[in-house]
Amino acid sequence: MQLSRDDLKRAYRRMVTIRIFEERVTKEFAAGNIPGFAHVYLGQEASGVGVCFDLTDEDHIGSTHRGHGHCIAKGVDVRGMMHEIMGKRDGLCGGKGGSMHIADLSKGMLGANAIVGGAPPIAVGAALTHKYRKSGRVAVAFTGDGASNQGTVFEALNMAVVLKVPCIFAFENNGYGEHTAVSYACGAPSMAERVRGFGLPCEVVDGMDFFAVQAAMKRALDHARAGNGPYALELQCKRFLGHFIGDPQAYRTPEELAEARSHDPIPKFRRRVLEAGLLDEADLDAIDREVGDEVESAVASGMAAPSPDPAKDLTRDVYVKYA
Amino acid sequence: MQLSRDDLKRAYRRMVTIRIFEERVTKEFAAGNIPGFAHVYLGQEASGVGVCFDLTDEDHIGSTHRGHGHCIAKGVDVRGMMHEIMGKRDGLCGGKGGSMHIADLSKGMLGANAIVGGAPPIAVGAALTHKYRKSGRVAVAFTGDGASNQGTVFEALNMAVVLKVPCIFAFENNGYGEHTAVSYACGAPSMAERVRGFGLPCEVVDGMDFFAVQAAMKRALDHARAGNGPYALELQCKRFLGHFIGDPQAYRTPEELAEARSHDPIPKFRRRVLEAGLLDEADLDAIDREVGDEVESAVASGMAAPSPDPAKDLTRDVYVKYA
Amino acid sequence: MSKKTYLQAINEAIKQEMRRDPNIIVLGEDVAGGQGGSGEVGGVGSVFGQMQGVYKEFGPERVIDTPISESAIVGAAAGAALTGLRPIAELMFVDFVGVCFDQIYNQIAKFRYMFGGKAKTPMVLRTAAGAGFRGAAQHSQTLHPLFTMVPGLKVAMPSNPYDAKGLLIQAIRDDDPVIFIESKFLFGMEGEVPDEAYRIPFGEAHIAREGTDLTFVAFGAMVPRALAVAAELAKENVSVEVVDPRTTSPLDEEAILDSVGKTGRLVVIDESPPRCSLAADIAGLVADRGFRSLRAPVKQVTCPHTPVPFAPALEDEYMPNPRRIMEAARAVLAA
Amino acid sequence: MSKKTYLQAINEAIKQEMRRDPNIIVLGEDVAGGQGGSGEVGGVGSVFGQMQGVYKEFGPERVIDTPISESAIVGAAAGAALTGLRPIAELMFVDFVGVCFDQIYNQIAKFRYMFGGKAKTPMVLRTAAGAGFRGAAQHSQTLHPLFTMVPGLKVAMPSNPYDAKGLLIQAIRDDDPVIFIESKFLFGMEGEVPDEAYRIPFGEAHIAREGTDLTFVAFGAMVPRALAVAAELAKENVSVEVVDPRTTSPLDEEAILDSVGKTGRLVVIDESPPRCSLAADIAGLVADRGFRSLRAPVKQVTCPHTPVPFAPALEDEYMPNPRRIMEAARAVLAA
Ligand SMILES: Cc1ncc(C[n+]2csc(CCOP(=O)(O)OP(=O)(O)O)c2C)c(N)n1
Ligand SMILES: Cc1ncc(C[n+]2csc(CCOP(=O)(O)OP(=O)(O)O)c2C)c(N)n1
Ligand SMILES: [Mg+2]
Ligand SMILES: [Mg+2]
Repeated sequence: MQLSRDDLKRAYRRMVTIRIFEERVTKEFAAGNIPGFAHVYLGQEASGVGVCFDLTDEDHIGSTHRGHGHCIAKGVDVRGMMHEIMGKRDGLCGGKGGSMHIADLSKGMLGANAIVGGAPPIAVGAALTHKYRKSGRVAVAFTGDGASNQGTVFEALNMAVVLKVPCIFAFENNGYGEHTAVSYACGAPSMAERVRGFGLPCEVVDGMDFFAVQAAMKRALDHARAGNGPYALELQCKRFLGHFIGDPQAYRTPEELAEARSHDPIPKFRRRVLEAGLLDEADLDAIDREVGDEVESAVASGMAAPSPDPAKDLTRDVYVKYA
Repeated sequence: MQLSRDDLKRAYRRMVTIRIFEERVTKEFAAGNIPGFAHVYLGQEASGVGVCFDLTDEDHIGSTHRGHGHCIAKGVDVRGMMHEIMGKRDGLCGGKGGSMHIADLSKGMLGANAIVGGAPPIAVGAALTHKYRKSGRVAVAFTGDGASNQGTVFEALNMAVVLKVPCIFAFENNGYGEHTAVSYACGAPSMAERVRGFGLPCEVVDGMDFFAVQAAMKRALDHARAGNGPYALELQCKRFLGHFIGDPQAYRTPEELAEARSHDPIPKFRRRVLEAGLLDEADLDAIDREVGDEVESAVASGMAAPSPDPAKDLTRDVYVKYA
Repeated sequence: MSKKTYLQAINEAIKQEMRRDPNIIVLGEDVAGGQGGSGEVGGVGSVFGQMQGVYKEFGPERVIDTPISESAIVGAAAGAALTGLRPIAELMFVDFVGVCFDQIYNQIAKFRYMFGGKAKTPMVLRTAAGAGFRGAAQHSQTLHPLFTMVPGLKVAMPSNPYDAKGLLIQAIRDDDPVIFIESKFLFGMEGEVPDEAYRIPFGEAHIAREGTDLTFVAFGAMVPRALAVAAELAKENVSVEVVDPRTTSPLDEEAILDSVGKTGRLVVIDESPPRCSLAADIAGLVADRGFRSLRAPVKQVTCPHTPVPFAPALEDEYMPNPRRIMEAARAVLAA
Repeated sequence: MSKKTYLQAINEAIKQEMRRDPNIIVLGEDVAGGQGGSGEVGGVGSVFGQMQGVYKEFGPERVIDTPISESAIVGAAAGAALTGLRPIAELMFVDFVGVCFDQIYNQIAKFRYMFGGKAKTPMVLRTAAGAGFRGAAQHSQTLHPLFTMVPGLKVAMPSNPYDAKGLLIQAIRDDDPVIFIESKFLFGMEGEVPDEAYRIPFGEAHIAREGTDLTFVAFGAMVPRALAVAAELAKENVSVEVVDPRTTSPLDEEAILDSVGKTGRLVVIDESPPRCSLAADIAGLVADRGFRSLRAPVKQVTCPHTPVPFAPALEDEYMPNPRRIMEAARAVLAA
């Protein structure tokens, strides 16, 4: 199915939002304006945006420690995100979650998860709700190549097949789990082959190409929504930066890093839509500018925003009601 | 390679020892002489004995809650076992372990394990010792069909492949995990196919046929000892009784239970060696009698043996030294 | 009102609540039983029978057997709860918590706080606990301190059939994740249990016996033992108050402090190893806020710092038993 | 003897022990780093640098990078230990214990007892713990009560570079499984550390400061905070004794009781949520065996019953800080 101009603009906007947001996070982190750790999604924009493109707010995603891109792809507001990442009181999670726990249930985003392999079982549960309710909706479990070796992920795969729930496993293979390559940590000939062994289809997809991801995800959605159970994608991506901001990455040669950049999904998307005459430069540049302004203003408001107040905020919201 | 008469007698003796031991456990349990739970190995004799047949005391096995058969197959003394299962002070574990924690490290038996999926990671560790020491020995992880869905088992498979350790995964598929069939609980087309997805060979073997198991295990040993890393077997077995002693098994039809019995590995072994003229009735009957006496005497001595003494035994052996 | 066992009380609570609210689903290993087998499906109803008949009444969409994958069980319940259902997950024995603990303490317990109060996770994790069945080291633990220490969880430990039903209904209707610990030792205990649904609020202790000379605080299977020793001591004209907090989190601190305020003497009876136990927790509470009323050292009757042994002779001495409770009581009374 | 950081002390202990005993191997995630990559292998040396240079000196047979599979990491160490090696396994952050807790509490901790004293499991599980780094709810926990409560484990929590080296060498040479908890907060702390190998026995407290009016018991990263408050109080002529038990299991009960016997007043400072905490454990101990010496309520300074919050303003108040310790001290002194 051909994407409309609006669709294409939306896709581009989301990818660019991730790009600009993450570049800005990197900068603000270095400047000391973002506390803690941050794992940015630079380079993987096409993957998250392609996977989430045809989802609604009623579809769910479970995310990872590298969750900013998934949030933006799912339509979460960048201002609330930036405030959260900065630890501010009006951040999406009141400043209590931060980068690794960013969530927006109103958008079907069930949270970043700082435990590697933590989210897939939870996504299976969300998919179970959809099956039980016959909602026609799905849940997506984002999982990294490193995380794919965690027992919880394998359990989730099998459980999803056994319960035949509409869960889509989006394995984002960016080549590394922290500082160890997938070729070392995954003993199987390929991640996809290992997944298929569990009894569900798994497509290998160029995760640097929005169109390839979106199309594969369409097939996944059709499969899941038709009641055929789970589906998986191995999205082959490149991690542009280190595992966390500041990782010196001596384990990757400069050549490898340069090669990774040569697959940049954003120029690739631009070239494709321009060559096909689907959008013009002006459209795209306008989006770049608008997003730039949006992120700029999120940073500015984030910097000015008040922190939570220990006296009021520290002990609230542990329980709905503790009695 | 042809098995010698002595080999065949040893194989038969071990299978019959398991059979008579477990039948006696069932009886003593019903009589109230064995406390707690007991999961007997009746019907699976060929599997455990075939897997352990070519192992030495320096090779290790990690077992399951259904561990009596593995112990006997590995050459553990039935008197010590019976005393342990009865909770007696001179049992193999001083009466502290019981049926589900029976162990004999001097025989390379690293323990039954009452946590489903508990042993495979440990077996990988024993295999790591062998690799590190270049001992030429292996470790075997016994795992049930139900247990094969536990995350720890998948992690162990991948870890064994990545570390290329001489670990042999003996998946005993007896059709059920407690009261749920493998056809329901394992979402994959087959257990073996799922295992292969991890990047190691996995043979499907008739677990009711000693000769098939022993031959497959030989191939596994050759593979592992040659430094080629782990190997797996899916041993297709039948569980003659319920999950635990006393399980009414309404979930299995009488026809299914009868069909299971028709695969009894012991008559099958007898027929095979008699028809081929490898052993004669007298040899086999003598073994039956000897084993019967051995088990009888283990029960008698177990019944008479003293219990541990709380004053002396309750708090000892938690640590080598607690300071 | 009629006599029911602890097991029946649990079963009744589940059935009544499932009739009331279609958002309740049940999942776990063999909660139905027989899936994929050649015979009957649904005839097991959990290994101790807590789910007897539940599958037959509510069917496979609401009573879901799972593979042996506890992390996926708890995670699936968590995800279902986050998205609008009210799952009751079963962890067959509490001893198995180690293979799914992350989903419990890092996930369900923390969602609400991490997400700034915007999530809720209304789920119950039911599990069976306790020694006395010769289940040995991996099938006999209690482990309630493990849950009690985790902010974000609530923990119920019913000590009798009436409480079992009322606390379970509260757990099911509660909007927070609740760990519901069933005592294997008490499944057969009988008591009066109303036929209709009722709930017992969390954080409200039950004064199982009133007294003036000495306070016993006990939980779950230890409550009947505490009551038995209290009855013994009554024969010697020692008046023991037995406080059963019923939930360990929230804990009814006031009830404990009030009782000690009256008696000045405290023995805590806790079936768990001693270190960082609930016994220590309560002793610590009283050593602070009840210090002025204390007239004697606070004694804790716990299991020893050892795994649970298999041999009956050892296990009987491992659990807090009447003799050990009596010894502690006498020591405190003598002080 | 020379000045070294806490991090260097840990690194030195590992290297020296590995030179001494070829049975020692190391395994964990990125303990070497770079495996399978296009660049350098072994340049990471654990995320906080504890294993810097270890791979380069000892190579891939002894320094083993693993997939992200913590149950398999701990299990592999357990199996290797049972069969004659002395593995040092790394759990990158203690917060990840939930995905491998079974292997810890049901397996390594119980082998010896379950097997009737016939097994030993000489392994160390090293892990980094504690708040203060804006790591939020799943990267900032302490969780030492979780290990302390488990019979069969030993638990060390060094509070300074000297202890870090000496306790780690003891842990490595110990025949029982040891959980070695490194404080993220202290990695950069400097102190005098002998160049040669030495060991600090387990279960022997260090009296970090002598005093007569009030006892502080503190662990790990809380010891420097306790000392700072003690120094403040000294200015007011209040003499505080600071007891650092160094290992939580075994616990040097006598040192704590002796100190309270002298001072009659106790504040326990524990970086963990309050319920079933080590603070409660020690308060409970003293409420029993130290009751006669107590002249004031026992105060516990802990984190609140909440997950660890991300925002710096919240996290700073979450941890036991000097202000809260001082308040508790004053309350106890006034009583
Ligand atoms: C259970 C657990 N183990 C280890 C970690 C530490 N850790 C955080 S991210 C990460 C690597 C994850 O790699 P991958 O899944 O490939 O995701 P990526 O970072 O490449 O997006 C590790 C090991 C963790 N957070 N949780
Ligand atoms: C972690 C864990 N979950 C559940 C159980 C309860 N349990 C004991 S045996 C068993 C079934 C195991 O089935 P399988 O692996 O096929 O072995 P089998 O009994 O057939 O030999 C279950 C669920 C357990 N002991 N540990
Ligand atoms: Mg990755
Ligand atoms: Mg089975």
